[in-house]
Amino acid sequence: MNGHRQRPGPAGWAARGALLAALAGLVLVVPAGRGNVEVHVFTQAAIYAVIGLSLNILLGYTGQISLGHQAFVGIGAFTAAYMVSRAGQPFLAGIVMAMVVGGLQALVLGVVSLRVTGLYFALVTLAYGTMAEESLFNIQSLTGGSAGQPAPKPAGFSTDLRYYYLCLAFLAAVIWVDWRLMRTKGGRALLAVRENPKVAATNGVDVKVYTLMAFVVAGVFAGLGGALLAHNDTFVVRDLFDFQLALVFVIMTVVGGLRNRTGVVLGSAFFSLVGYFFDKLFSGGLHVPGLKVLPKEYVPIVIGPVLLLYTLTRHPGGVGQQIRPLQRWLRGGRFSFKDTHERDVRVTDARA
Amino acid sequence: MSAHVLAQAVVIGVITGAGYGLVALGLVLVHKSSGVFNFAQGEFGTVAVYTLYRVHDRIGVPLVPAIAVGLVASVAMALATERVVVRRLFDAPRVTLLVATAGVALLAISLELWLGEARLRFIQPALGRLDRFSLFGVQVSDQRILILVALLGLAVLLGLFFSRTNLGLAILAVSQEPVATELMGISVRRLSSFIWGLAGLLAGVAGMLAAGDAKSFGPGFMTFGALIPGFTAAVLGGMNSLPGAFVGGVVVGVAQSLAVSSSAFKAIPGPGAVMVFVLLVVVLTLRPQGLLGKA
Amino acid sequence: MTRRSSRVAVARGAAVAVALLLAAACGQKSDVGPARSAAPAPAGQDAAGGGAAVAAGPGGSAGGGSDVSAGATPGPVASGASGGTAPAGGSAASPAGGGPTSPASGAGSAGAGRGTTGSAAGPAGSTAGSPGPTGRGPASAGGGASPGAAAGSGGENGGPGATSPVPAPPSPAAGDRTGVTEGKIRIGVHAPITGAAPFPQSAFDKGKDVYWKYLAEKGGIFGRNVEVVFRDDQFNPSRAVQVCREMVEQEHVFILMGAAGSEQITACARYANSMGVPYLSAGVNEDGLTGLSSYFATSQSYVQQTPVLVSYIVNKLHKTKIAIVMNNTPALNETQQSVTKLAQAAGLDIVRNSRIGKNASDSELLSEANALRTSGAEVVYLLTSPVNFIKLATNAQAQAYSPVYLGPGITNGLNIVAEAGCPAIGAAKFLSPFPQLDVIDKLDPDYQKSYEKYNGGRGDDIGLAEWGLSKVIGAMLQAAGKDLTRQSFVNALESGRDFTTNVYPVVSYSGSIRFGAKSSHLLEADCNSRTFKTIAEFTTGF
Amino acid sequence: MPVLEVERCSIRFGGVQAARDVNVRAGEWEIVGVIGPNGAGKTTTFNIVTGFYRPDAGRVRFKGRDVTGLAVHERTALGMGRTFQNVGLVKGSTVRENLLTAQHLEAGYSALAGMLGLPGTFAAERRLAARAEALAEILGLTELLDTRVAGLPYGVLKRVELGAVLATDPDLLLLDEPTSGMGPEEAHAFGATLLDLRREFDLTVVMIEHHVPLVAQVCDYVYCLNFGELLAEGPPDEVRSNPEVIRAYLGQEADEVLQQGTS
Repeated sequence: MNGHRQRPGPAGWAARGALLAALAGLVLVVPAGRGNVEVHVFTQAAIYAVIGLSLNILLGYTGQISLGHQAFVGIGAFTAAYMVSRAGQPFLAGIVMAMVVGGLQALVLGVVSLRVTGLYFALVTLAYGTMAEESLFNIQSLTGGSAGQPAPKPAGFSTDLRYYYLCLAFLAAVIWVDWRLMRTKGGRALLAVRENPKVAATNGVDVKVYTLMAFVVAGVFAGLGGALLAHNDTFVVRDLFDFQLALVFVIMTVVGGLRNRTGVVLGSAFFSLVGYFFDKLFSGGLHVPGLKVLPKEYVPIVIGPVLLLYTLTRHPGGVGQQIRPLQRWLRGGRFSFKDTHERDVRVTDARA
Repeated sequence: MSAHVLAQAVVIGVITGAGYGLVALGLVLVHKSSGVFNFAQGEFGTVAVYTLYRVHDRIGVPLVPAIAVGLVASVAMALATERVVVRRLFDAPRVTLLVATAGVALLAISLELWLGEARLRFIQPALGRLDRFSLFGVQVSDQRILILVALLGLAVLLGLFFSRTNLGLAILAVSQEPVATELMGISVRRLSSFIWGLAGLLAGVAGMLAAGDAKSFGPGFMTFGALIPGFTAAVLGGMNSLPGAFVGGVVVGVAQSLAVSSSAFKAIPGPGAVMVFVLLVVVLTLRPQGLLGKA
Repeated sequence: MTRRSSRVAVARGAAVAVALLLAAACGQKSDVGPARSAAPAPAGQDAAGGGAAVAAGPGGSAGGGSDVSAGATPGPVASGASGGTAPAGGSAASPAGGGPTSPASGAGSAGAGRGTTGSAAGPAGSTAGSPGPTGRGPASAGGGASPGAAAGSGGENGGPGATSPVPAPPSPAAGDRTGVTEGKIRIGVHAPITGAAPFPQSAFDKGKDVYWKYLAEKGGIFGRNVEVVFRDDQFNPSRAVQVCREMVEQEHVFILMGAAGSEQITACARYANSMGVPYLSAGVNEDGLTGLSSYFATSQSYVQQTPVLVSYIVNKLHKTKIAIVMNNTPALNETQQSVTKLAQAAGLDIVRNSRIGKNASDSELLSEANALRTSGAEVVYLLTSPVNFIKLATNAQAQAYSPVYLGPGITNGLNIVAEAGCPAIGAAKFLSPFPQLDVIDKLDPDYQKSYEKYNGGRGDDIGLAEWGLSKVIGAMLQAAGKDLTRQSFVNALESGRDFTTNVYPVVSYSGSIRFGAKSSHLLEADCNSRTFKTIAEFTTGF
Repeated sequence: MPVLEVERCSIRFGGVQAARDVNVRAGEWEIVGVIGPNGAGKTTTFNIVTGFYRPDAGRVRFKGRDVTGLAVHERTALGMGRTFQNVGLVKGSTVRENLLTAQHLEAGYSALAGMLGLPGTFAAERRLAARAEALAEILGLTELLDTRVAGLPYGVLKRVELGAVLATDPDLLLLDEPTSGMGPEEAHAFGATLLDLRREFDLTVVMIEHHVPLVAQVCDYVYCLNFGELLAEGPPDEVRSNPEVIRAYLGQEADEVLQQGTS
């Protein structure tokens, strides 16, 4: 930010404080007043945010597209479920193992990405996701097959509300890591690699290693997200992790705004909540005259693509770019739209 | 596995694979002309089938005109995609376009889920008795014979189109040398529309044949069932050769059905998907120019 | 892009997300309208307002949601590898206070009492925890109150419930009265209308209320009419748990019913049990359901149906070579074993014994068809989803292979299966809890009459299935008496009396017997009419 | 002991022999010029030196160590710094970010420690930031620190790139046409800067350069390549008056060279 700008007066700070407090209230206090079923949905929003940030590392920072992210998440979910209900391990062990396994499988895919880049790599991830869905998640001894695997909530967090706060804590941790990553050498290296591997290398960046690192981090986040998802539903089944989900993940990240933490979090939360609020607004589905009722399950995949295409063609920066004025204002800057129309943000892969 | 099962697998593989080949053709055409990986290719087909079903079963239009309407629908969707999405993102990175077309596909699927019912629909075979013919001791339904014939016919027609007609040659030209073609006085833009339309048509035919073969269809069945094999087929063909794509389709189809019917894979669930994934990765890593594509 | 449009974009980008969250905060549609179209700054102020309103939330302001649900100690059933959900405290937020949550659920309802946790009546009405496995508990006063969610752990009580618009007089008797008011009984049904089981939703919707309307005209159940809440479980167990949760914790249904799908039924039954909600379903697997104190099967389980079918193969079909094909889910292992055992005992030759995935691909089903053909099985004992069955049969027939298909089932005997599967399925035979349309007029003339009356046109078999199930439930509710509570309902069932409907088999339960159906109907596909015909009513064997 | 020794390096792409038996030596503190008409193999030689190309034959020694087998980033770690003909910067980032990115190896903490936000890393980042600003100061980029690189004029980009390379703390600076796009006097000014920088960061410099006057001004030794082969080497004046060289330049730059020769 440019150093020389006049600071807002006390009133200004008060207003900013009020807004922040209100937002904090929305996130922390509101769910406390809601029923379990609704808290369950809010929890899912927090978890989606984790997943969104995971995908953002690939799609945004390294420009590697992943159309198989449902596999990343699913593997985490099933690992956690297996650890808890088959191996009889405690919740935390399940989480850790989910992150480890998530990271490892991402590493393998990363190795492939070193040879196969751009559009072709997108194909590989697509096939990978489907393979996981059709085959991996059907191995009964591991996933319980079509009957699925139970994943009870951890002791001490057995109510939806407490579990919600637990997930918020995990989200906070992920945000912290993502923030520090981009403020230190690792993140800078990733951006350089994404834009111009040659330059990155001349700057002393080991392109291979950092690409793999990005995959591992993304995999670890996704694994965590999956594990949390499993325990939130207390039950995990393969049917959950289909191609649509993968696309929803991509959409929520892109619409949220690549390389924009806040945007991605908002976008992810939005797409996990939209069906639910839609249901609240028009209870029992949208009655379009002449058409069938639109059930809430389908809302995200109906409006998702529309928002996606709108974002890609009109606002490549996504939500994140549009709320920059607000963020700048909150940081004490002026409220101006100067950079809400830059089109430099793109779903891009330098090697595509 | 027994000789019978083997023969069976091969025959089935060839038929389903030819279907993949059609999808692959569309993918390659589009990729050659505009460098786009079109993830909506499969959905063009599904839309054609849904339209056909609605017009034929609901409104009661006889089959042949209904089929025509269905194909028109898929072509229209393809053209719309080209106009509304692809042109707007013309200078955007190709991956952006990929995501965009994926968005188009998802939109189509969600509309199918919403407007048509979410469940699988079963359709009666167009032909009555099912088991008249026998290839290598394998019973093959009239339906499948019909499909095989249709596919071969289509392949031949396409071959002629691209080797004999000016338009066909122009398309090949534009895919090799856009600028040169422009100089030759052929409008690349108009060609682009035409190519997308053609891709839509191919997808439509592929969708109808696939639905006829499985005797059932549901929302997004082409995307979930044929898109990935189609891409794999295209990659086998090096993403640039039309015959290569078609042959690649057959290869994928046979490989898939062998994997499914061979007892070796019994332990693994979903052997078909595994086979496709392995095939794709192996080809891309070991022979990126494709098995049949020129280096 | 112009500065102006970017401003619009900001409104869209920032405000929508914030505004939607506000909708949650205030639970009012009206709050969303302005906030949505507002520029971010005002939206921010709204947020502040929302935040303020929320601060009062837990206190139970009429606007915000009311009762805070604290932790419930995971019951033995829920915490284990049980497939059930952990009994998350209480039965959800006030449907009344948070109007938009579920407008329909304005009906007063009482929270469930946890055996140990005494439930303290809040000023506005009740609070209560989720019942333990026994589902017994002291009554909470004021049927008019929204169910509070009381903590299991430490037994701290939730905040006072918000008053509901429809007050109901407090009832004298002890018991859990959720979903029951003077005029109404709310029951929840889940069934797959999307996914691998092809049920046309339209048919479901048409049929679900016919019997209850019919009953209402005859005075209802002690003056109460039954309202059915329906949810689609998408043939997915996880989804089933979610929708059952919604029905229990948001819609506050009195009891739950599962129409079909063993995995969905098992998953949901376990959840219902953890919440002490009585759960009834057509008979499926026993494994995973036995021992659930709130579960009752309204028809014979798959295992119970085995001897009937085996005796049919031996004495009626006179075939010896059979193949067993079942969906590949652990819940059906017991069925597979029982069939294998009985078949061998009856001297049948099991030439193939295979399981296929619920989402098996076409080519997998094709190769299964081949394997069956090569195995030379004359009879295929089949227990799969209708989709898999039809595809399997079609592929088999394309191989000029047409064995006799038969098996237990609820969904495979439906006419839509014959419609889609004929001619491939041949004269397939399936046991069913309900008869087919060809005999219903003889067994229960009221069905078609009523269907005609409330929907117009002839009733279909899906409607008939719903009619039959509703009739059983109706009889049970009747038996529970005027003072209807979950406890009195369960007591009535466990009393061991017979429930006779002439549609569903006669059924009776006891404390230990939960699979209490005595017989089933045998249906046979008739591919000329593309329908199923009833070839044996209320059969117990051949 | 020479800092850089390129010994008889050859590489061919398909039918084209891009470099044959090229020898280049650069002693400590030397500024060595590499000249030659376009397509003479100058940049190819740079790519061999920095590791983007593996030579089919020949060796590359850096500070006496054989680095022929090493990857680009490893050579950077040893102290090679290189600029590109078409500016090698992260265009999407600001000048400051570029200067930070270039200090990748100077960070003094692991990427993992960085993303976990371990205590030490914050101090380290402050250090890097300070160094970035110092460099900006030297190159007169302070005002531009927070502007995105993408928009900046070519000349400035060249300066930023130079700053980035210096940020990697190199011992050997390989400059690929540092003055392209500059006018004569700018070029001359650059020459002065270069001499200052050499003193300040005690550098050895190898630069590909077309501006013969600049070469004459700063270079201690000059290599002239043509068609991938070494045509002549020696002190600037010697090479400049070498008839072979003049012939090589005939056509495109000959007249230019000649009149400069007479001036």
